[in-house]
Amino acid sequence: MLSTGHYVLLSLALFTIGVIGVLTRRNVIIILMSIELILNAVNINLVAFSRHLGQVDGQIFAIFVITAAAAEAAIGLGIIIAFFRNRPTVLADEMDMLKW
Amino acid sequence: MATLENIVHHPFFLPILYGVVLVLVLPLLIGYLVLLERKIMADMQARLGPMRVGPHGLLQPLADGVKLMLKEDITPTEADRWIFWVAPIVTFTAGMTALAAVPFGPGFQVADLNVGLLFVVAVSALGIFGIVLGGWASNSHYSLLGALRSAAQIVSYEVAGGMALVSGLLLGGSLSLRRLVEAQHGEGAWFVFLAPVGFFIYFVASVAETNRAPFDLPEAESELVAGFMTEYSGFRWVIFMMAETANMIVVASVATVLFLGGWLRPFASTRELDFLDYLPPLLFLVLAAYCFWRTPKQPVGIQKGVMALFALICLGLAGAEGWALTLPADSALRAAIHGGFWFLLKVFLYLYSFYWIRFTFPRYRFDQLMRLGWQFLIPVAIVHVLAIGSALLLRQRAGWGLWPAMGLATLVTLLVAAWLAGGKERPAYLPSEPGG
Amino acid sequence: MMDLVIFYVLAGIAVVGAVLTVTRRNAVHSAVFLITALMATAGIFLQLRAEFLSVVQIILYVGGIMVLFVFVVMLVNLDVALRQVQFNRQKWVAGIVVLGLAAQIVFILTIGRTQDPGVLGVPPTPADQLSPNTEKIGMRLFENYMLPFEIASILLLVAMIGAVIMGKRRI
Amino acid sequence: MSEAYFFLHNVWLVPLLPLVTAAIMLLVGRRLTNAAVSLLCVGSVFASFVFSAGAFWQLRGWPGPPWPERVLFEWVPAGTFHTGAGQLANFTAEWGYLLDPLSAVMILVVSGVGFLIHVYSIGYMGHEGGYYRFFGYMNLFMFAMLTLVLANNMLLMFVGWEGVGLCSYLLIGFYFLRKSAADAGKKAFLVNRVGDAGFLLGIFLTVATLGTIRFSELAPAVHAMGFELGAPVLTAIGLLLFVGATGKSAQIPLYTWLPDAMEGPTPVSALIHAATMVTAGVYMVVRHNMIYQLAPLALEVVAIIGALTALYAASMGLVQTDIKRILAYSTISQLGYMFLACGVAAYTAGIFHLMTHAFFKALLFLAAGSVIHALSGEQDIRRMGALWSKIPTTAWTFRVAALAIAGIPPLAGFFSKDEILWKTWSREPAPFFKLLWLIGAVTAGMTAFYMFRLLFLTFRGSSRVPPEVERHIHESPRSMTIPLVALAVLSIVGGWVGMPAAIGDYLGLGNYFEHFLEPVITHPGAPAAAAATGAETAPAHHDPAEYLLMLVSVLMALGGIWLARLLYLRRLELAERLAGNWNWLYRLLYRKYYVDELYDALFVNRTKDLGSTLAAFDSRVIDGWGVDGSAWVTRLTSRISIWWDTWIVDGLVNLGARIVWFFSYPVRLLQTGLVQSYALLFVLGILLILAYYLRVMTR
Repeated sequence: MLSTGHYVLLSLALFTIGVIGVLTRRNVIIILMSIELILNAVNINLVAFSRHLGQVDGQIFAIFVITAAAAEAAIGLGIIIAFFRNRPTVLADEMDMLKW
Repeated sequence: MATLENIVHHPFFLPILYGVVLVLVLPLLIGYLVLLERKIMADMQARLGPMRVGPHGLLQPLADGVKLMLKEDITPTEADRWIFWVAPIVTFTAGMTALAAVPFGPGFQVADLNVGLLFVVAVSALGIFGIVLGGWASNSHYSLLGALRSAAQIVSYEVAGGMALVSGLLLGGSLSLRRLVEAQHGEGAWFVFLAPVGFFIYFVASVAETNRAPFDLPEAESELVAGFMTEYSGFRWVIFMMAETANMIVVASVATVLFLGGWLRPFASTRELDFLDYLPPLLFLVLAAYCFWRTPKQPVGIQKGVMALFALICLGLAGAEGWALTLPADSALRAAIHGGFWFLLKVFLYLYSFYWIRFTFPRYRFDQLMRLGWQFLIPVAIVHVLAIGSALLLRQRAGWGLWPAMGLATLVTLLVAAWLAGGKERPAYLPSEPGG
Repeated sequence: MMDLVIFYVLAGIAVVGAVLTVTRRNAVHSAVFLITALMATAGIFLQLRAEFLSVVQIILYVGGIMVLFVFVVMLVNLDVALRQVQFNRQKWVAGIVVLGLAAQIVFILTIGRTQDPGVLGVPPTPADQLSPNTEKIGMRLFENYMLPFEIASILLLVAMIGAVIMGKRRI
Repeated sequence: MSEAYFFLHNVWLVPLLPLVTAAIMLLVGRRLTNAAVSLLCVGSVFASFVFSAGAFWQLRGWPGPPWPERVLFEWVPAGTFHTGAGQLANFTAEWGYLLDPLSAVMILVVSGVGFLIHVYSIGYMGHEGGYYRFFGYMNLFMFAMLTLVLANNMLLMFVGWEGVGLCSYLLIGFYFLRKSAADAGKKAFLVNRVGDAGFLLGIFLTVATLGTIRFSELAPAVHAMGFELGAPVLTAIGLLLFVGATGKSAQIPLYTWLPDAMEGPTPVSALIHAATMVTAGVYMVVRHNMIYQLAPLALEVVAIIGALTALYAASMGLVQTDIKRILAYSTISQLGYMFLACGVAAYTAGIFHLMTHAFFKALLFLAAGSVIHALSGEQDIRRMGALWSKIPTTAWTFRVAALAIAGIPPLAGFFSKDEILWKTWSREPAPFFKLLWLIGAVTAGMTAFYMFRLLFLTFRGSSRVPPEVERHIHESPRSMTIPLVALAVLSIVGGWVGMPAAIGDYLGLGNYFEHFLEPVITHPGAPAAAAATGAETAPAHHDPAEYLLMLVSVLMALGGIWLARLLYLRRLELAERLAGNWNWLYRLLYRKYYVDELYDALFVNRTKDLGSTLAAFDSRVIDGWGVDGSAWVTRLTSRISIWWDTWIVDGLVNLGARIVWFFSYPVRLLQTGLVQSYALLFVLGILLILAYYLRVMTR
């Protein structure tokens, strides 16, 4: 029989990969994707524990997380488009106009 | 023998069987749908259409299939190879998968998910990726434009279509397709009569979602050679076409299940009209007779044979339907056979209306398309959902009858729609982003 | 047994998809692999008896968000972006730090686990306690989580308006 | 009010109607056709004439003072204050209309003559541009004039006073594209200002002294305060008011604007500068008679000024050559007559002459206008002549008017003028007033002379009209001739209502006019009133001197006519020689005694000099030293402060900045501005916190 630990470890793995992506990639869009990945890992965790505890609250939180993810994606991509119109680059470390 | 028993009664047996049947039958079905489309087009344009291959071109699908199989499969240079390769498969798989949850008859269903409707919607939504990725991967401007258009269009109209589905859901009170059909049986009325506006909206939205005329912007011949399929040829192109037709079947099935009473025969809940059950076998008998009558008139011997073969097939179908009649009224098999007939009949009628408007309406401009979707259909759909919800409340709390409540809801929605449509022409709306 | 196989298959697909998402050079490929990973996750939800959630995952993530992603990738598609260096200078440091973090968490989950060992064990509750899934979620959502639900809707509205504003030619 | 007094009750409509049409004209008139404009404006004036007639008729049935007074609303509720005499008074000026016999006569004259002149204007202005504008101004003038004469207090009267001044300005400058017209308008306006200032001061003094400005309360107030005869305050008020009168009625020294005012269209000259507005001064003096009664000095001033103006203006009229200017000078001198009448406390005679003068002078102007119309714009009588048969109606009416103004019985002018002369003669102290009478009599002769000079030069003799003009001389249209005839009739019979008792008694008429106005000018309980008013001085059995005077003045007139006939009809060369021999006199008269030049030299140019001096002061001192100097100073100081800012303040700031920069540089290396490095940092933080947590937990 399948233990909750499996799912937790899976979500941990996805989370780690996502964080690495966020920290190391230069392409903003891929960074956003990695963030989705992280949120997804969190969802796995939530659902796993909702199954573990036999309550749907976890799934409801997952739904909220997905909502937040949708909003975040829309806004983030909108920002990217707007930015791309002004400076044709998608590299995060070139978006440093606020520094000096 | 016992093993056979085990196999037959294994819970996975029927689903797998249905799946195999679907996978085998669907291509044939699609081929003949294409033939049907060409014939209808020819009829509407006062032509004959394909007549060469087989009697009345009855073997045309097979011929086309063979030809396309043998054609060279070109991959453009600079194309993104494996995405180019995987895109059509994605689309086709999505269409097929969606069919898995469709109940062609009571129990005649691969999987009865309790979220079936959502499942169908979700999976058919996957079809976009095939189109977008294919268009992008083929590294051609026509393809990319077609892909973007198609994606924008489908995403936009999914909202309206989803809302329309919700209006049906509220009436059925379940997400499981089978229960929806049973609900219509229980109500004694198909939901198309209870929520005609919802049905209409879903119809328009489904036309747009399957990139059919008059919304066939993504593959508008006169604008982008063939849209996202420009660079495709040979077998991949076949897969794309099949995927498109499969999607049509999916939306038609959803509409049939949700609004047209699924596998139910007309007036299923009135015992007095049971003689309608004799309709299927009679129909097939008539067809068989016609074929037999046409057989000697065929010029070539082979064609005579083919005609006779079709006659026999029809006869066999008639026999099957008739044999189903002999079974006890509550047996699952009989229900499955009859239900399948009615279901497929309704699907065919729905698709026929697709062809009909395709050959009658001129193509929309893209901004007109977007305006229709966002500024008319979606608001009307939302209002309709609210109206139906309130109507159901009236029914529960205030004890209204079903029909007056629904009539009121429809009336309100129509009024709002008239108001929306009556508004003066807004300036041309050109989306800078999908759904923007 | 069956469950294990399914789980490992799905988990494998998810992890591999995730890794490829993070490592691909071409954003479109990453998107495709991300979609794969998300589909696998949906499958895992299904296995966890969260049908509704898995379908929602497919509709929203795959059908909505990822389409948006692919779109933007195509709009912002830069060939130069393919030839540039894909990882920034801090990649090794970041990798080590994150792996360290992961190691810590693993440590907490396994060795460091002190009280209530059952947390990561086999779920004590029967699976069908969650079904009918959709109804349960709906009831719970609209009875206990009404306010968060409304707030989420406001959030979506704001996000939509924001996206529209961003998308305008001149802000 | 009961139905019996309908018109009295609605007397306020009399001014209102023209105002309404004026508003319509000036707001939307541009869009109306000429026909609509004529209909509206003339119709409204006619309606107000009907109302005036009705009011007049019903007033005859009125029991007598207090006279009907209609207060529309409280206009200036100024509250209470202490008068000069020290008692508390409550000053309020309401927008109210008082209808006593005096104002009744006035509105009748104004609206009647005004109506005729409006009708005339339809034909005269028919071909002019700005038709609606003209009629709008005319109706506005009617409103102002009627308000003036109907006002029940001095302030409202002043409103009308200013209103007519404004309209006169607008109408004199009607052809505002012609510089002379615009200048004339300005001149009239400015000269009137002087008089108005006097009037205003008079009002102030009245308020400060009597504490009220309601005409119905003036007399009681005066008598209640028991001023004795010749009280200085009253004299001052009288003189101030008279200054206003001289301004409006073109008396010495403020008469110069009137001749120039002839730049306006002829109907304007007829209505405003002959019949109505210029007589406002007379009306005003009569209106305030209760004050003059107690200020004999003021009265004498009025009389002297009037007599001198009469003679003076007549002498100038002798030699002018512009037909309208001659009439203007005659107007001035006739106004002089009226003031002379007021000066000898023969107010009724003054008003009587005002009325008759309105008739025949309006007729003269209109006829002159008709002549000008016929000669397509020619105004110089030296290029006229022998128009007698060509424009008969005009000629006949003109002759009637000339006879009337010359004072030939039984025309209107005779009675009124003779009344004045007789009142002057019979006024005490004798020698002084006898002298005034002599002036008046001579003026009568001169009047007859220049009127008939004008008549002969224009209509008789040989034609001096340029041939191209000669060809299309034509009688004026009906709309112009009908008013001429009507006014001619009036100037014949108009005088009969006021026949002096000396004649009237025998004809059984009596001096109806005087009796009608009696209650306005006699005030019960007024000290010395009985002695003052000339009415009582006329003995019951008529003094034979009166008849003698009549004979004398008639003979004077006839002599004037004979002289004019001799000089300008029989022996023109005699006139030439006369002008040659008496060249200096001729020139002096012709150049109007150089008074315009004098005023220019005295006031106008001085004012201009003052202006230029101020301008120079402005540009040199204020701009030059003040503004530019301060600017220069500012520049200097700003230079300094720039240096200070650059080197000291900014220097310090930069120094601080440098220091901060120096110390913050290493920290700045941490601030990469890259999101990901920050993210890495907080992941690192999580790592450390977890590590600490683990140490604690696993201990």
